[in-house]
Amino acid sequence: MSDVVICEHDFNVGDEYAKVCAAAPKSGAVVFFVGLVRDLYDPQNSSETIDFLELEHYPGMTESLCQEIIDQARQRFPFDFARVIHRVGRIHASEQIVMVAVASRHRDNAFQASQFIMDYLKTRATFWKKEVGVKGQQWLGQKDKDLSATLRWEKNSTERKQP
Amino acid sequence: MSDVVICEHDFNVGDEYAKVCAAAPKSGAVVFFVGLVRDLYDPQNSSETIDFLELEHYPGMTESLCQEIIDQARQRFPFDFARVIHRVGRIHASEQIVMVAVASRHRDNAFQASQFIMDYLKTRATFWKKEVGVKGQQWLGQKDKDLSATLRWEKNSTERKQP
Amino acid sequence: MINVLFFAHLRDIAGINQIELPLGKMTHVRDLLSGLLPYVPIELIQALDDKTAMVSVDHKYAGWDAPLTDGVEVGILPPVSGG
Amino acid sequence: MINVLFFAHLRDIAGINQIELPLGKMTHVRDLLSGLLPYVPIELIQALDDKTAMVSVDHKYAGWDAPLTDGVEVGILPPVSGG
Repeated sequence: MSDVVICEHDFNVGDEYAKVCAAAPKSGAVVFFVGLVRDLYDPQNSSETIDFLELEHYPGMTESLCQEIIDQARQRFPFDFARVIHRVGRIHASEQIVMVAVASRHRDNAFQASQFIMDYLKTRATFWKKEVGVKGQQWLGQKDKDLSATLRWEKNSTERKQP
Repeated sequence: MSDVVICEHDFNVGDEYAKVCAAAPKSGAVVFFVGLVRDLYDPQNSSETIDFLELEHYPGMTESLCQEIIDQARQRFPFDFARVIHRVGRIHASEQIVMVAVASRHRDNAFQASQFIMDYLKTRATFWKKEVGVKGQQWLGQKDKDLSATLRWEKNSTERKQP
Repeated sequence: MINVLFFAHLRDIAGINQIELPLGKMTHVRDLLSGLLPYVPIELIQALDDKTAMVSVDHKYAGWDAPLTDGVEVGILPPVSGG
Repeated sequence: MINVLFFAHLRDIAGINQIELPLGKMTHVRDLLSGLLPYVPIELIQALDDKTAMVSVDHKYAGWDAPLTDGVEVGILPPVSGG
């Protein structure tokens, strides 16, 4: 089973969970993150609704970046198995867009690695979102919030994550 | 739907995910944590395998503690919906034992709240584990690692979680 | 009456799940250390003395100094190990 | 030849998905700013000048100072917004 899937079709979280458990039979902790399309234009204080997102990516480069992110996460927070699914194409409001799953011996690494992967997916992987709805269409830029989420992993690379 | 379920029977992650999404239609981020029974005696450097855990709890007190933990998490990291399932009774190696799911507008709160809930479940909620296997049976004590995971939420209550 | 419940490891030592006792002259949770003496093995009292055990009154964590009143339910709780 | 691919917002401005160009005298990625000029609207060159755009060479992020060699694939990438 491939660790990275970029696809147009939707995915089933129950099926994916079963695959992750099968791939990591010694794991005691599984963390799943699923991102869904919110129905409002970005910024989220907008009250106008979108119909769908158009997700574009750079085939070949995206897959290798995702694999690189998984490998970096594994070095920092050793785990048994990780899987990333990212949809592309047309994705309607409230549909699933991305999934990150990590299975590890203990829960801390599964939580840390899944956050690390999500933060870098947002800021490194070559995906681009266009919102389409009543207000017309607009390409989304990178969010400062996502950039700073990524930077925190680079500042203190050895410390344990603190509240 | 109740936020807290203490039960003997197993749960289905796919079904639970669907319930959480239905309960939180405005959420853009869902985090699931599932804990599974590892097959080695604690401490995990033991090489002898267990057959099953016997999970006991304090009915009434456990449910209200779990709800209290969810409420505290919600105050610290506002989210749309959270659900905790914890099994009791006999649970065999590699079976599911606990699930924490949190749905929120943005991913950071879902990650933080689910970790907060898990850390406090481990150190506050009135569950007790007994390992049964080739080596006989032993009640598990609290782990220092879990205590310190909880304490980090109490030291810096306002700071953002840092790597 | 007060209702005292024992859990896990400490229930194994007590040899009983629970016991109902008249409140009598007991005013604080710690008075149970002597109040339970006629009904449980001395090993339980020793185990409670080492301070790792926790206590609840009516489903809320309480200290050994908490007041004991008629009708309450007291839980005698080893360190928890769920999750 | 080098193959230049445009994505998202910058593809919309370029009006084309990709273009194949002879390497010619170009030695660094930044030489594409002038090399592309005959084939894309001036607005694209302006958009690339503002430094928020990123560039890849053969599927790896690269700087505008990276060397340009025959046969490579260059990606012209707006700030990413996946996840």
